[in-house]
Amino acid sequence: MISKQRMKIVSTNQIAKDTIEMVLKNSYISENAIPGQFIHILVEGHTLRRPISIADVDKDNETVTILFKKLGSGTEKLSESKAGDFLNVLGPSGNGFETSTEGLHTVLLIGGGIGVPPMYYLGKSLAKQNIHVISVLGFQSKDHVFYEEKFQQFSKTYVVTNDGSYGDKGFVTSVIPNVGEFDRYYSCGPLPMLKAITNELSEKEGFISLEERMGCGVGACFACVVPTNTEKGYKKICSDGPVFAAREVIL
Amino acid sequence: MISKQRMKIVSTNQIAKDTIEMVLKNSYISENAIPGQFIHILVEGHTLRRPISIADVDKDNETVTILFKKLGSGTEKLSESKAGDFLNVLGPSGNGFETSTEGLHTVLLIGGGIGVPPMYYLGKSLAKQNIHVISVLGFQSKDHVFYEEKFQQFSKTYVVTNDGSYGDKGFVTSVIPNVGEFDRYYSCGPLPMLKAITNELSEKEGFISLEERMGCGVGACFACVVPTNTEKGYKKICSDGPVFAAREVIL
Amino acid sequence: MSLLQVNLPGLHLKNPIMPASGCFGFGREYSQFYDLSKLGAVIMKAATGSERFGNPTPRVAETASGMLNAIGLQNPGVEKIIENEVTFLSQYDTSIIANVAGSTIEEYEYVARTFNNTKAVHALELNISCPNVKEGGIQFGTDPKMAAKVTEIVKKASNLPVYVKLSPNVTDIVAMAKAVESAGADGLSMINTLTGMQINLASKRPIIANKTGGLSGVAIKPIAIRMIYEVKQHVHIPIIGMGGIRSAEDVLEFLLAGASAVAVGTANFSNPLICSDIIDELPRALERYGFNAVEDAIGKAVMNE
Amino acid sequence: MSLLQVNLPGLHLKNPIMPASGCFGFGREYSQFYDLSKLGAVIMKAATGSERFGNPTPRVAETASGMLNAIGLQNPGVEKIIENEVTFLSQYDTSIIANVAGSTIEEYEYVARTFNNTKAVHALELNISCPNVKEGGIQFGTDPKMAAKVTEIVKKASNLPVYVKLSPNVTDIVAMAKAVESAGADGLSMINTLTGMQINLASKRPIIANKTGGLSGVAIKPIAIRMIYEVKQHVHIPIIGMGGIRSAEDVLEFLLAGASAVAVGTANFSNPLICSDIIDELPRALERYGFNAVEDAIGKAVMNE
Ligand SMILES: Cc1cc2nc3c(=O)[nH]c(=O)nc-3n(C[C@H](O)[C@H](O)[C@H](O)COP(=O)(O)OP(=O)(O)OC[C@H]3O[C@@H](n4cnc5c(N)ncnc54)[C@H](O)[C@@H]3O)c2cc1C
Ligand SMILES: Cc1cc2nc3c(=O)[nH]c(=O)nc-3n(C[C@H](O)[C@H](O)[C@H](O)COP(=O)(O)OP(=O)(O)OC[C@H]3O[C@@H](n4cnc5c(N)ncnc54)[C@H](O)[C@@H]3O)c2cc1C
Ligand SMILES: Cc1cc2nc3c(=O)[nH]c(=O)nc-3n(C[C@H](O)[C@H](O)[C@H](O)COP(=O)(O)O)c2cc1C
Ligand SMILES: Cc1cc2nc3c(=O)[nH]c(=O)nc-3n(C[C@H](O)[C@H](O)[C@H](O)COP(=O)(O)O)c2cc1C
Ligand code: FES
Ligand code: FES
Repeated sequence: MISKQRMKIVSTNQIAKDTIEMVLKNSYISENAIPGQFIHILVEGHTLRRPISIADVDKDNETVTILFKKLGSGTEKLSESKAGDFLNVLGPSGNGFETSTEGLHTVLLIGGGIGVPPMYYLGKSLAKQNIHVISVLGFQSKDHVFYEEKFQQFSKTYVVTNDGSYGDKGFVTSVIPNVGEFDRYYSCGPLPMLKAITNELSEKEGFISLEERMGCGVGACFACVVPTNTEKGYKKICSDGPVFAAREVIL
Repeated sequence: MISKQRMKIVSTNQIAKDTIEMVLKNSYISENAIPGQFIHILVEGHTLRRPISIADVDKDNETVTILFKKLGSGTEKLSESKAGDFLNVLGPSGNGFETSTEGLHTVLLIGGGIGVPPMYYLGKSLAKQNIHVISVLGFQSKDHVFYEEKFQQFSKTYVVTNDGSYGDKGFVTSVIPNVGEFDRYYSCGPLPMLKAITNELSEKEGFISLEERMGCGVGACFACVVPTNTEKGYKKICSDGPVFAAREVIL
Repeated sequence: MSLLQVNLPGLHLKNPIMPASGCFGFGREYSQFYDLSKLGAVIMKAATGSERFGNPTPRVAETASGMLNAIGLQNPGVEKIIENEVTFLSQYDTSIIANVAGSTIEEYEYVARTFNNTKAVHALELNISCPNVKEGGIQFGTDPKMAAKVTEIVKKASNLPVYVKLSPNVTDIVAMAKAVESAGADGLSMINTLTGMQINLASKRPIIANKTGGLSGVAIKPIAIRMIYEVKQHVHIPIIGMGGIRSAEDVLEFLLAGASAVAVGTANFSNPLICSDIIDELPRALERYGFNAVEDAIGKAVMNE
Repeated sequence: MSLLQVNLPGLHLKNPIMPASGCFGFGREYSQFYDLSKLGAVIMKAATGSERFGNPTPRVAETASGMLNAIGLQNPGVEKIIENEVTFLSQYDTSIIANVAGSTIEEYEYVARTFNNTKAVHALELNISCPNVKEGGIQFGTDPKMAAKVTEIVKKASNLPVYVKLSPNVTDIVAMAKAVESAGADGLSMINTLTGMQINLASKRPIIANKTGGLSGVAIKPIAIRMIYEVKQHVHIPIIGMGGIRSAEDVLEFLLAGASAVAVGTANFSNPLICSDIIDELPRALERYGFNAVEDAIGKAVMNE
């Protein structure tokens, strides 16, 4: 269940261009978080909380790792926090990835930019359950690449950059035809990427994680709806998502 | 001339109830400040700067000391700053105390509460010029008393508290008849105190420092006017003051 | 009488704190954080005659000390609200206020009547100030005559006390207040959001898909206080105040300005426990400023005139 | 043409940045901080027919992301302003805009005519939106007919281009803008402050002695942007935009919404160098968002409609 928590910053590091990795300590959230969920962070001086995916969990040390990009004033301010500071957080928030593994052999993870983080905790968890994992990670350029070796520890990992400054040049979709067979895909990244993927892989079972500007982050304000094929016609990204079956949402 | 400066916090200490003493390093302001002037401090998250009197200057070490009371959100936030942080400051601001000492033998300083700080730098400066200084300091209660010994170093010092928990019980005005002869008085404190003093000492030459809510703090916005007996009929506290001849202003 | 208690037409509130309409859904989500029985009342999200999907996204944007929203009255319709949401809320020991919206006078009437037929709702908040609702090009919320008309009709359609929620996007808030008072309103609720916009520099378009959105949050508090203070001098019906409240001291400011109770909107998003926290803090705040009870503070600044 | 240059009726601005009326006095104090020749223009503090002392203090209060002010048009009167202040400002290579205020139509007329007789002033900003100015109980700034009337008379009294400064405290800002456009205004200046109030909990009275004050600062920016965007779609005269600007990016947002130039008010109080800083930063901001020049950005968001 979602709860208001204080998380102590254990460490904070810039690991790629404008990209910060923060390790946060909190027993409740580390205990309860599942892959695909997010935490909703209050940044001083800001009215609305910032949703950031859970990129990794270490239950033994009771830590949660997040990775975020400095984009606007909120993430900029957040990046100025130091180890030892506390964050005011709601979490774990939202519904995570479908991780029932019955009949599952190989999965494909497709992460784009700041959509890569949630793929990490997911892939690591699936690999632990002996699922064969393939990862395709897309970044803007060499300077933006992060976590490649970490993904390699549990998966065959393809890296593409838009400008070709690292790995293959192009988009994640250009690599997918070459990765071989898989039973299910998971993806998180910018909307155009998700649109392309869900189109291309419309025959496959897939789960995607969506982004939208949020008000409450708990399902009360209807700021974050996405049209769906379901009876109600919509779902809320903050509470029904951010993860959806690729087939149920209308992008 | 007033200038926008960065001042480094050398130290910050709570020296009485809700009262912070901060030592700030900056060569321009320490070089140019005279007693009675103030600095105008920008506190993060606030639109208007906070005016705080200069309580002491150490030209050798290029430091300025301020003393302030935690009153509202701005001073509260300011009190959370730590040694090593920088303050965004305008200063030195306003016109200071008349310190021509010709024919002057004895002066009386009357400080009330958070009006005590500017009296300190003034008294110290006058004492250095071999003026005989008497100080009357009023505080709410024992917990609020500060700088007594510091004033004793250059002046005979009387302390009164409203509740009698330290020194004499009562208001500064109750002590003034007992301090003996003086040629001029200087005062800073709450308006009711200044009114009582200027009434009681209407025969004496006196200089008082006034407070008002400020917009610009540089004389441009007319937020801080005080009615005067002068031809124009008003003066601006931020630029013509905060110090005025007791006779010229209408309290 | 207890320190925090307030009595308003149809509402016997154990304290003057309620979540504002649209910022608390129908309470389900926030019931994870604290016991809703603690609240003076709950103002539900707007109800319309039938289901509405609302505006395209993005529906919210952040502004300095505030936010914009253009949800567009998304709701399952009055029947489903009664069936699912009022039933849910009825398990708590708190008053339920239904926010009534519509695009036509007939829709308002229908929603009001439908709520009237359920025993569980204690009062109606008549939302004439939703920026997206017009009839004949005129907004109900900005024309005193239209506001009076819809108030009258809703009053006739329902036995429940009606609190008319005023829009601040008007030249003369007092005229609006007087018009709905004459039309029979039992109380006022003010203020709704101010119409605003934010433009994304990269896309060169408004951030909110609907282009304009309603500005809420502490940024608008001075406007809310001014309007309540002005209105309090001219009307006799009680005011539920709102606009930027995020602390017990803010609540006191609204009471002093003339509000008899308050609603907390945007602050729920920063702190889901805000209403509960304020209820805990309010007795101390009253004491700090020398009040024996909430009732003592109401309109005090206006009386000091 | 240079990157930052903008041409408006009567004003050939080297850049679109000017300090807003009332927030910069007559420039003297800020000339300690930087060379005023750097500014596109200076909008002077309001001038009335004769000297005014203004309101009692306190005249300002801080609010979340903004402030309230009720200075009350304190100024030495139009003659002294011309004698002392216009003369002072004329030494700088910048345009001078005089803010014209008054309590009666005749006073407006007198002030406008008096400024017309000096060669040093380049344009008038007609301040019909000062909350303390009424005639016959009606504020010039909230009634389209009155606004048109005073605009017409000022236009007749002066050969200078007239920018009418609109109040945001109205139901229909477009109606106000159209009315003054029809009456001959050469441009608009918007927005002035929103009427607000803050109550001191200890004294239980409004903090501002005048009770209400004008809300300014970044808190009101979304309202300014919305109003400019709306007005831009309906009038053909240029708009000087203002309301909460404190960065070059804010300037871009105003340009996109439809402003041709901007004024910076409250931000001078936080940073006396703000106009200078923004002028330095503006070329980089334009480049970052793909504009070749200020003129390219004007009204872009409206055209994207
Ligand atoms: C479920 C979810 C998970 C996310 N996980 C991550 C992550 O792991 N790492 C990461 O770097 N980013 C992530 N994002 C995006 C992140 O929330 C935004 O980058 C961030 O909110 C921007 O804040 P800002 O203050 O820097 O930008 P501003 O532009 O100043 O923010 C203004 C407002 O818009 C909102 N906003 C702006 N961009 C986005 C966006 N893309 N999605 C949602 N709201 C936005 C902000 O939250 C804020 O309310 C996630 C978003 C969602 C919805
Ligand atoms: C020339 C001058 C010198 C001063 N010197 C000192 C000093 O040395 N030590 C000290 O503790 N205080 C001093 N003060 C008072 C100090 O400025 C206020 O206590 C402080 O601004 C309160 O800020 P806040 O955010 O805590 O209070 P808030 O009430 O949150 O402030 C809200 C607004 O009101 C203004 N304000 C509130 N009280 C006052 C006040 N008494 N005078 C002026 N503005 C006020 C604030 O600056 C701010 O703009 C001085 C004031 C002036 C005018
Ligand atoms: C996301 C959101 C949705 C809202 N929905 C409604 C609504 O459905 N009906 C209504 O009367 N007011 C609605 N409001 C207005 C609030 O109830 C309240 O009047 C306003 O936000 C000011 O209070 P605040 O500053 O505390 O949020 C909404 C406000 C927000 C922020
Ligand atoms: C202290 C102060 C004084 C002002 N005086 C005037 C004035 O004399 N004439 C006028 O037209 N506007 C006056 N204004 C309004 C500003 O010019 C401007 O329109 C408004 O403050 C919005 O801009 P901002 O948010 O950048 O301050 C004043 C504003 C402030 C804060
Ligand atoms: S953000 Fe409020 S419902 Fe999702
Ligand atoms: S504060 Fe602006 S003139 Fe004094």
